[in-house]
Amino acid sequence: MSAQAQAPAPSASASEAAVAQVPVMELIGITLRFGGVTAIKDISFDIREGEVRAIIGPNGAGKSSMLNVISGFYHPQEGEIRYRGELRASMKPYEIARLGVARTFQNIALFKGMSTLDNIMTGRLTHMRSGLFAQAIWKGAAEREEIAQRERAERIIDFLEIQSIRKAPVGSLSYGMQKRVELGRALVSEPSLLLLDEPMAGMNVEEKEDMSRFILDVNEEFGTTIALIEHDMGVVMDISDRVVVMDYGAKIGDGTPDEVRNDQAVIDAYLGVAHD
Amino acid sequence: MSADVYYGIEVVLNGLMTGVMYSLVALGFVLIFKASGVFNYAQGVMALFAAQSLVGLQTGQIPFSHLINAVFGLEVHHFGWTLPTVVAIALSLCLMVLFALLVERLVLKHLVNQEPIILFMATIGLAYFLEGFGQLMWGAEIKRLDIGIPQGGNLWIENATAGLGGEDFFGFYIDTLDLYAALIAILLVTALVLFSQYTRTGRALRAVADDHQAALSVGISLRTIWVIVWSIAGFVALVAGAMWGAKSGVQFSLSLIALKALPVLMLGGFTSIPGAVVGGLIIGVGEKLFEFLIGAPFLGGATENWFAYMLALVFLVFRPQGLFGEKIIERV
Amino acid sequence: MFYRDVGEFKTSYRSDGQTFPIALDRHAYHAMLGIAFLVVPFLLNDYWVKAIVLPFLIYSIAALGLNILTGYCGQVSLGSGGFMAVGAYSCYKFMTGFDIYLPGEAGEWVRHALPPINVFFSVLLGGIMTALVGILFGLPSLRIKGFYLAVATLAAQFFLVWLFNTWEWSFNYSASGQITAPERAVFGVNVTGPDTSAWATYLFCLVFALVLALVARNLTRGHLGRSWMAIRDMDIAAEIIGVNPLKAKLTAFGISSFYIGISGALLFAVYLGAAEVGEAFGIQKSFLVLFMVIIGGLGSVLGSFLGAAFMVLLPVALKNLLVGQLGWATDIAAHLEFVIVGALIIGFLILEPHGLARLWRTIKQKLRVWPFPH
Amino acid sequence: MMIVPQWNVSDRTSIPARDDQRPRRTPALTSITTVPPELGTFPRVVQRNATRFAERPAYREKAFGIWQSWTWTQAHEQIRALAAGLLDLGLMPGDAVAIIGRNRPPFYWTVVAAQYCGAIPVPVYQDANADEAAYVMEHCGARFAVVDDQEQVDKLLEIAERTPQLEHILYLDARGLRTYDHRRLHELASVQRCGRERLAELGAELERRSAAASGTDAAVVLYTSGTTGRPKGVVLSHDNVLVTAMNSCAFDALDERESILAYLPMAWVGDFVFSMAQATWAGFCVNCPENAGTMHADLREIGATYFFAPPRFFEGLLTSIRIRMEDASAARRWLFDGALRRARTTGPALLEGRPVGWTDRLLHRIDHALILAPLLNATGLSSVRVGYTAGEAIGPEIFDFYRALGINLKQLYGQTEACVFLTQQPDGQVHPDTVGVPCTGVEIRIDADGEVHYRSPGAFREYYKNPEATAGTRDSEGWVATGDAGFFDSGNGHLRIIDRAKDVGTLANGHLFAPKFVENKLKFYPDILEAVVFGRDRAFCTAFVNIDLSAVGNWAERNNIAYASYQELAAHPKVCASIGEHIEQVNRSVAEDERLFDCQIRRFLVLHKELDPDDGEITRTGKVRRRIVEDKYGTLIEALHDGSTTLDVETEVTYEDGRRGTIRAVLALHDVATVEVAQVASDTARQRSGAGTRGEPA
Repeated sequence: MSAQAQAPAPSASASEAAVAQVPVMELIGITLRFGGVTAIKDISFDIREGEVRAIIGPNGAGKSSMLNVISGFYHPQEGEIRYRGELRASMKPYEIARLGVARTFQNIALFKGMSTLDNIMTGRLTHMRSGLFAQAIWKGAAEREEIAQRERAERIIDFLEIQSIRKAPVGSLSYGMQKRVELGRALVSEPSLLLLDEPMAGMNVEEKEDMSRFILDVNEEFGTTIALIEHDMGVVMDISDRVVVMDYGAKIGDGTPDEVRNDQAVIDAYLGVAHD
Repeated sequence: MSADVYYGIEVVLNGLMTGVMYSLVALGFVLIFKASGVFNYAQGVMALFAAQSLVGLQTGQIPFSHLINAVFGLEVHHFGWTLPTVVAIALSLCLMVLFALLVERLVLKHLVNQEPIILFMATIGLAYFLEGFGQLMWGAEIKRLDIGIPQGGNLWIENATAGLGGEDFFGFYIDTLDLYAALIAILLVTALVLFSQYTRTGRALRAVADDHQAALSVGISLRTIWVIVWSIAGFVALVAGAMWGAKSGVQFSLSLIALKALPVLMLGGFTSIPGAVVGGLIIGVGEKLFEFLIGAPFLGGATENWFAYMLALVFLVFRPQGLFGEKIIERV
Repeated sequence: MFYRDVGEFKTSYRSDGQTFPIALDRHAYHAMLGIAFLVVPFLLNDYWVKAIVLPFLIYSIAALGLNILTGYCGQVSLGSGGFMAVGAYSCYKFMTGFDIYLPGEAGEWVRHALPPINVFFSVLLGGIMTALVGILFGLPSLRIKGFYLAVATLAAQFFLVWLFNTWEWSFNYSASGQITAPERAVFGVNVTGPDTSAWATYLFCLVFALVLALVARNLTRGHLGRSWMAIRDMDIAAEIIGVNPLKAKLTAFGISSFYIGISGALLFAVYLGAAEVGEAFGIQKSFLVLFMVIIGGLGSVLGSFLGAAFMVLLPVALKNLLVGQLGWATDIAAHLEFVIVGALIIGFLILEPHGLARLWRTIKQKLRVWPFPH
Repeated sequence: MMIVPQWNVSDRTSIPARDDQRPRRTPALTSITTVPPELGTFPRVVQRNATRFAERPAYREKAFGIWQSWTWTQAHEQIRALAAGLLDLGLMPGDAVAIIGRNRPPFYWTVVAAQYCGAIPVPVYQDANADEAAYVMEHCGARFAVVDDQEQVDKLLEIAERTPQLEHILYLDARGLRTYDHRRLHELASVQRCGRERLAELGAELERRSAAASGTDAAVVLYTSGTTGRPKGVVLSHDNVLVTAMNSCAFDALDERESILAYLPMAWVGDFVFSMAQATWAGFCVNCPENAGTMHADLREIGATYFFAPPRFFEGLLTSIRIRMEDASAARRWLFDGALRRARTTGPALLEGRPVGWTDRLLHRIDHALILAPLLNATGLSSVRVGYTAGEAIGPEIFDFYRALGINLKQLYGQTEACVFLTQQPDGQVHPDTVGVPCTGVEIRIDADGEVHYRSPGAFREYYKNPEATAGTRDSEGWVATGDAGFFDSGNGHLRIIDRAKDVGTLANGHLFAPKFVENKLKFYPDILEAVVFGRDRAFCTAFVNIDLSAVGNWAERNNIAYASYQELAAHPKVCASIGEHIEQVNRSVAEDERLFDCQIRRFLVLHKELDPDDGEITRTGKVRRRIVEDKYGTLIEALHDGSTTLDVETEVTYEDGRRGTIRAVLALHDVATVEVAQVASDTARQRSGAGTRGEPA
């Protein structure tokens, strides 16, 4: 199934990327330090409208830090970030979320106390408007809004094929399912830029296949721009349009999967490292 | 220099004395928190209970006499003998260790890897229990505790310092008991610090704080460690209780010194032993000074009740990890 | 066992999202409402109201409040007693009326006497005042987390108690330092003061409890509630998906305090009649309410009521047993009560850390799958 | 997913009849063979519903977490819009429209929409592999295909070169199809949209076509996946289907208040008749589950009042109930077992309105409140008013269990060619071993060799593009051969199906021999997976037995019997002994049968290997290939009959990875006690001829 699903998609979104060269986000000369350690050394690249952009590299290459910079959770000491053309001031994470940047986390960060549905509904929080009193009364505005948002959430639940666990507490779900729910939570906010932090970490082969199918479908169905980090090189190469390769906090390669695959620096640095 | 300054100094000195006591109680918290992640609200009541037991044993009270009388309609109260202080102290210490054992067996063991808040609630329950239990065992009335330390202003200091601030300064008034208390507290604090720094068990205790595996690798089971820390906490409670009790009688209010120790913890950080010490001194001095300079003259007094907390609160807002806690880097 | 829910299907999100999706529960709920309003008032006598019903209702409100803050938003507070005091004292001031100063034409302060306000609105205003104070003391929660915050809230507790001890204006300079509820009526029926009828005070509190419970349910099911829970479960993730922590936490503190304030006001005005801040709103109250929430069940509206019921009934039951039946001295009974309450709490936390609400849910589940064991 | 009963391979058993001599109710033979012309076709019936049941629910589908619903008026509008859309795409009268997908309202609409345009809907099994699908698509020559999602679209594109006549593919779920070439692909919703827009000008054409349509036109073509050869397309006319619907609805008093869960494949005649024909005729609501996984939950939510499921479903459900009760407390179990024990007698009695003592009534009340009703509630069957099972033998204790719970579970017998309904059990006359009395308007004849023939208004028009097959099945007088052997029970006059006709024969002594009849009895024992009985033209019957590894292995563990392989376990004396006991019991019950008493098994052996589709011994659907087994194990059969006690065998096997190998084994042959029946072959003969042709219209 997933094989069939994948077949047409990458070429398609690649072509989209080709036509739409507009960068959603540009990172220019980013440098990030923790105290003495430099996690990221002067890295620049861009993420274009409608593409699947992968950042790969062995563990400890600074991928996660990079993603945290993009999502505005870390503030780099040097360099600038341009979002849709204009310079992005250092904002609070929730403000950035409101700009349409959503993300998932490497070690799942679901809200354990809530059901799948509620978790996904939290993804709609940025779209909720009804005021305190409206909610206190519930009937009327608040309920209408709730229902409207529920419809969106249900579309995503259907899209990710998690109907059967709709009302289940997320704590009770399998790892793969939790990852899927988390993707749903990010997706439902209708992000213009979706960041995936090792979406396939710790998954078995089928789960990986499903996940990559979903990533491609998301990219294709909603035209969502996706930036993902992953150290499993194989999967990434199949699903991404362009790849940035990092090693020891520095960028050592950037281009289409094929270009990267044949880039000597990458082969030495990355493939040299036993990829776990 | 005017007398007021000297009175100020006197206040500071007294503040330091109380501060040391605070540190002592705070240490009890820190040890338990470090070793078992439990925030032991019962610490204060433990002090009360310890003091009660001390008095009771000293004066040869019959435990649960009220209850017995109520149930069997008897009229028994005393064995009719008294124990030397040292023996009484030793016995009460045993009592506290026994208590520690029971707590581990009956409570903590069943609550491993519960959320902290639950454990905290459990200790509040423990506090309730122990308070009622203590009063059942030894009676609720206020008792005098005499452990042979002279009480009242220390004349020697008073005379020695008289007139420093001109003729209307009569010298520092410092309670001898406080002096002794301070000395003992200092000794104890140093002892504890040394213990946790240089003994194998002490290191184990600190290891547990970081991670349990490490502790086990030192070769001490978690449960033993818990018993140990609770025993130590019991010991600290005993000393604190004895001092406080000797000073102002053994009564319910004694259990409130726990509440005094809390701001100390916030200030010093829940896991830092030096933090507890320094924090105690700061709070001790701070609240006394505040009362002396602002509280009494302008705010109608009795500001000690809350000043410590406000101080800690304001402090934390600017330094959430406390005095000695290390900076928290949030990760995702 | 009693559930027959085959054929109960939902064709709209409205019906799917209702509070009691199962018809049987819905009917049970309505039946209870009917009884509470139409039957109970006629059965009540003074003892029941004073000993059980009023404290139950009033503490339920407090528990609801604390549950919103601690159970739903995950911010532990030990300041409930202090906040109840704020509710009580401001309610008292509004009931008795006081002077306010407004700038006059020439910019000088002109004194206006604010007349006493109807007790119902005084209670509400008491809640609102408390909400403001709560928000004020909630500010540190943005920087301080976990136990540090819990302890920090003690600052509120002690400071407020001290404040109402020393600030004579707050208790109208009464010699005893007490505040005493004057006689006030709603629709011509006395609800405060010396001569009130059981049913009146009961209904008065019931209305508050019920409405506030509904509001709590609505707030916690909506997006505000979700942002609270998100903060509770994982604050960093919550912020990254777009929850504004400032807003979430402060609303939680505000609303929670509003509830607690109201319960404080009712406790003083309707239940106690007269109060001295030290013993009426001391730290023991804070713990009492916290117990109710924990034992009732964190993050559950129903739990707040169950917890309140438990903590109210337990002492009464013990007292009846020890003093009433065994005829012991009250002080011994009191001590024993401490022992038992303490032990029970510990036992509870060991056996069902998620409280009575969870217990209830489990039982319900068992009934639903009956005759199967699970 | 559930295995679908194969009508034309109905392995019926007959279990000794309860000898109740109650006067048997001859079915009401109001010989209505046509429906009023104004209701002569599906579109017209739907039209009627749109006005008559206007606001009543017609279709529901669990989607996006709630039951999306359509009233008859809305459904009709949807259908017309779709019809117009299809018209707009150039759908011609007589065209075939393939429908591939799980049960969803739009597919049911497609059926009617196609008929509106005079085209013929052809539902295809959605889990058919590319090759099977290709054959059907080729054979019916569909120009249009309406499918579920990308998966099906891909399947069709895969076989595109084999189906050149396929012009348009309509899909419901656009997921993943954005980038496909859309010259031939259309989203169903958008087709409907443009249908709505153009309804003004196309309306007239629609009316013309639906007016032109007559009852004798083909309403649907259903392909029966035969075990032998290629599937045949059964053409059912509007008359066939609607008359059957009319009669069967009348029979069980089904009206617009029923609701049914549509979860069996649309390509299977049962779903077409229950969810399409009966639902449309009676105007009741068809509910489609969210997906295969949630079927049971959805069944509970909807609380179907009219329910069909093959025996496997009820077996599975009962097993799961037993398993769930496993770890119940003793007290609970005591309650449970007690209640069920009492219910076994009281429940059916109450169902059939037989007199029940007041104490039993009272007890039953209590049981019902405490156990039965909650249990029903848990199974989701509590609102079932009429329940049917068919297609295979159902274990009597299973059947009784549900009757005991108070579910009006009945059996029917039918086949695709007859629009299902041939015989069915009237309320109050239910026996686990019969398939009931002829349905209204159906004539049943049992010919000399015991094969069941029928004549019915529901009898199919023809096999699509296959006249010789049609001629082969239906004679000049219109009698259709079912291929099943059976007879009318002399006790209650109900039809009893005993086996496939071609498998029924006689023993050497001329007594009737029906292997499946015995095999089914054997297979009701959990530790017998498969049994093959031999005896045609032989002195006595013998059997091969396959043990059920899971069941027996389980038993072995509990009795700590160590075993290394299936072969070793199968050879274990204890195992053989217990199998022997089962066979004895079966013999006893066989002996009680008035005509098959001599099918008792004298000797048996437990096979050293499982019958395996890879070795061609059974079909993929798990049906024994008797001939192949007989050839392959000829020596064993001989040994069984010549009385030798052990036998050294070497068998060739094919492993899953295709490798071939041989296994050697020494098999023990066992004797079994049989019951002697003092009866002569002649009376069986008499009864057989006496069976005659019951249920003919007077």
